[in-house]
Amino acid sequence: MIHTIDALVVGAGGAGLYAALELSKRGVPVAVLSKMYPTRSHTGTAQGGICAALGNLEEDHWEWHMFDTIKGGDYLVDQDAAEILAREAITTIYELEHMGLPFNRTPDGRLDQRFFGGHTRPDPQDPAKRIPVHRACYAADRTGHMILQTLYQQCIKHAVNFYNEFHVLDLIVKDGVCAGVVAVEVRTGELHRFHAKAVLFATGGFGKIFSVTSNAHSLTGDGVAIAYRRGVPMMDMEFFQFHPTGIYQKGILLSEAARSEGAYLVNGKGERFMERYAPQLKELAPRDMISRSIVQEIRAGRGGDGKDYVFLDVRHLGKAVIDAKLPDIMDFVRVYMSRDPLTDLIPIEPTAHYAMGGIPTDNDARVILDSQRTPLHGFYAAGECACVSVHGANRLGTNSLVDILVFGRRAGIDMARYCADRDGVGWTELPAHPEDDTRGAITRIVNGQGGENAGNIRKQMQTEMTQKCGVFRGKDDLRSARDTISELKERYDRLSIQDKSKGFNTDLLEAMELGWLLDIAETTVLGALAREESRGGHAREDFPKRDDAHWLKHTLAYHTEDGVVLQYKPVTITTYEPQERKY
Amino acid sequence: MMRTARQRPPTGSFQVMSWLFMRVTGLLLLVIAVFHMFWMHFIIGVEKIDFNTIVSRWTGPHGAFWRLFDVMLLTFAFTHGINGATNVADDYITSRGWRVVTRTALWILWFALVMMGLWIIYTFRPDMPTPFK
Amino acid sequence: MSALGRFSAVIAESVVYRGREGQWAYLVHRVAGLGVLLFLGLHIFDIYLVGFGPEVFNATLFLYKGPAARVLEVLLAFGLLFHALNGLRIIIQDFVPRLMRYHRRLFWVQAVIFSILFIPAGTFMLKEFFGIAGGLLITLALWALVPLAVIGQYVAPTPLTLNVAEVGGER
Amino acid sequence: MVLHARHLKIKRFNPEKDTKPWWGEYDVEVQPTDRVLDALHEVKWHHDGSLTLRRSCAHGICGSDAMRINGHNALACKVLVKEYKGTITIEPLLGFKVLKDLIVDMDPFFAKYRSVMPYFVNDEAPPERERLQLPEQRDRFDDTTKCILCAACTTSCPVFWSDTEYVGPAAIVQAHRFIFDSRDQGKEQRLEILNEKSGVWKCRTIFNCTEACPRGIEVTRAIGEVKQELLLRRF
Repeated sequence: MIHTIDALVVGAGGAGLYAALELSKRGVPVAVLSKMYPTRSHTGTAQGGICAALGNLEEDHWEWHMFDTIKGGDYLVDQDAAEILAREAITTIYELEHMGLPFNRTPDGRLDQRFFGGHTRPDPQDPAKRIPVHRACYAADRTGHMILQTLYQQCIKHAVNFYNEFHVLDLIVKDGVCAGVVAVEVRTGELHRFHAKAVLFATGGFGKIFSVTSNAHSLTGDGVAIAYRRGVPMMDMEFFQFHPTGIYQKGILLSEAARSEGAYLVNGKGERFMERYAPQLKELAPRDMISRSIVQEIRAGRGGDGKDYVFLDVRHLGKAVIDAKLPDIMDFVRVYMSRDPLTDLIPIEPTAHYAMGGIPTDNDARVILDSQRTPLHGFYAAGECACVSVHGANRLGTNSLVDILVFGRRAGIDMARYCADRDGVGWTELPAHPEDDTRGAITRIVNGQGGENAGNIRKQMQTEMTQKCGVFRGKDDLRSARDTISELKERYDRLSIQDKSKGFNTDLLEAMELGWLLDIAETTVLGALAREESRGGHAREDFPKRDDAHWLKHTLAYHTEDGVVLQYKPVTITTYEPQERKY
Repeated sequence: MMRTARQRPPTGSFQVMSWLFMRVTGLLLLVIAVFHMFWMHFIIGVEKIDFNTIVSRWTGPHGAFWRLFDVMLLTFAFTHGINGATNVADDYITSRGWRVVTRTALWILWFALVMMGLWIIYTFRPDMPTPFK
Repeated sequence: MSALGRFSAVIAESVVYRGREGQWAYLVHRVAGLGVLLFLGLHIFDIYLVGFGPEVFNATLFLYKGPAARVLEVLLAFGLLFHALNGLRIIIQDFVPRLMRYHRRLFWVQAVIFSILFIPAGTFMLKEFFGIAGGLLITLALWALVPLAVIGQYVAPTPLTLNVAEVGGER
Repeated sequence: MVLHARHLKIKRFNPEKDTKPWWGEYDVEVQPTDRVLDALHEVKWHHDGSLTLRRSCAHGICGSDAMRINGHNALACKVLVKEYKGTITIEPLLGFKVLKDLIVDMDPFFAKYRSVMPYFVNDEAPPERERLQLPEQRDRFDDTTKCILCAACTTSCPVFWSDTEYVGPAAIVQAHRFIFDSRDQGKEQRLEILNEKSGVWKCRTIFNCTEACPRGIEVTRAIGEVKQELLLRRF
């Protein structure tokens, strides 16, 4: 079936829905394609809050937010983008409130704000020192849920067109211009061709390359890998964030909001070990530092109960605070660990959480192809699948929500402008048979006779990535991971699946997702192997220092016939010169 | 297939009144019906009930009270019951036509039986003429 | 699909779905209500017959005499009492919604009050024909119908049917 | 890591092949602390790839994997295997058409959701900063903001099984969230929709919805509060 719509949004999380809303408000015909129902999107699982320098509780300025973002990202952040992020966070929060989002309130009815890791202000007593600032607006510990619901509600109000359970499998590019996508209607197995002027990928992250992850099963990097196979590089893939407080072995996230409200991290000896690693911010240091500290404690034999975890301690917060501000995550502890957070310590370990890297874009979410910022006309990316880069080498807590909203919104606005501009040029013609590649790939998998099982390949990839490309990385481990991934890719070509039916063939779709994950795992490992320094989320044991002389640059990984080719792109520095990163 | 809010015709307040009616009569019946059951089964006893029981109930010294009591019992209980039955029928019957048919049938039944009941309560005399005499 | 087929499929779903106290209270409330209504119709009709004189009326009363009629009468008492108490519980919650947090506890309070009233009452009504022990036994058997149905739901194998929406084909 | 053998009995139905449903029986090795969803994945990934279900976040927030587990509605990712003794029986939700195995047609569910104006309405020009709302005003509707639209409540409701017109608990919960929001102005319209025959008066206070809600929302109470609001509005 062929559909013709001016603007296409792929993915119905925060970024996609905000863009769709902006497009719809501007009268541009827009359709949102989601491989699930929109309310299932992973934005909904964000817990802690969303930062904006509103200064509702104490003095705060967007410049401070910008600085924290840059420092938190270990100076790999493009500073012009960080400025946009910090400035527009404020207007975005007010806009969300005006859309009805039920933020928590101060006693006098304004938006309440809480602490969050790495978000600071100068100490009034000693301006050289930085102390935590109340910057994160929140709705209990379901901020993301409320954002997703609110945006979806507004999209209903503004009559946005949704194609639910349409899984996008390919991007249509003709003569350097993006012309649409190919998607399968999951319910029938039928392939659909969507012809469009502008396409936005807001397809989310790819935490499923790891075994212990906070990410949803659906986070398989579809958009990133599809674009990659069509010639768009993957940027900064070696920077993956490990969140310090995942439920032991399950990876389910216990939000930083717990520590914002005063929870401690303690090791097997009962010590608040973060006092040693980040004397000023302690538990509110950025996530990469805390994750490394946890691994170091465990390696030094100070894990909880002599095992490979440490504890989150919320007992002293009391029932009132927990019920009012952290109800969901404490429910997780009760359901998944059968422990009572009011009386028991909670075993936690770092969990793969967020991809700083992704599809390279400029500040209006337009996809760019190289260090000269050559655009792929009509193609946009926003959200976790994109890399602007506002997070650099490590994202600060809450900045993911700021990122999806600020840049999702900008994407929508610029797409509307682009669609209007194209009115003079006319629609890009589609290639003769745009579905052929996809149909071929599907046929290969459905008819595959090699006997390899996707479940086994996936499991092995995930274990390998968690063990060898995790919080700390070393040359030998990364080389071994590289070899394993290439062996898995060979085995992937000999895949067989059991489900041969057309409708709801999730066996087939999971196999396709696995193919994308393998591409992503490969570029992640190769990027990590090449980058011989430690910066933010990328910690090399053999190169423990940051090396600005050689490595203050972004990685671009290209898909070529000869395999992955790495190139580099300079970092934009406007205001803050790189300094040593201490908290 | 999908209707938006504005296209829907307003259906007025019948639903809320019906709901409230069930609650109010329910509370009244809680007293009247349970008392009636208690009186007839425990104080009098079913085996002892016959024509004379009715005669002494409706024409005895408290006849006026009992007739009023029985009118209330009859109307509240049967209306509560038939209204409940239409609710039940609506739950299981999805076709609009059949809904109208059942509803109409139930309310005709209601009218017939309530009229029969009221007629006998108001007009009863021990020596009233009957077709069989 | 016929209304009757649909009806029986829905009843089957209600019995297959393992709801808790509220679902059973609702089912019994509904069945009891319809049962009492049925009796009420009959009762209005038989009282109407007093207008036909003592012979006709007294002849009709055979319906309510004897041991079998007495057991049915206890069933009527069951229905009326349960419908009344359950209705009261629902009305209380309707007008004070915050009590709904304790809905299960309220149900059990209701169940205890019901049992305290129903078991002696049933025994009393039956003792004329069955004696105290027999009356108590029959009353307890009637009382146990619902708990037995609940246990049966957990013991019986899960039936293999598609749901109503599937067979109804309307949604 | 201690693995335990568990027996799963899953209702299977693929309309492309089957004329009626059948029981798929599987023995899987899982940890007792695994979720039921993990056991289902074990089947799908290592026993029978054709088993079809929806799932995403796997910790009870996205609302994809509501199904009937041992006879009552739950999220497969929010119940642990060890909570069940013996065979675990898994069936699709009641009340919606089964499309394949554990997948039911959710379109009618979202259509009902959309019919209650589930969005914020306030046509006044917004202030430059936030609209004010006191914490106690926000608390008034806090409970119903938790809803994840998983349909566990609606598909546990006996009235909904039988009457296709009833909007169902989930839609009322969503309306409640706005009706009691002090900033919202669409209250009257929403109440008007819920005052119809297909609205709140269909609720028979059965509490299956409250029992089924994986988010612990007091669903029946929310419906009761809407009823009360309609009643108060009348008098």
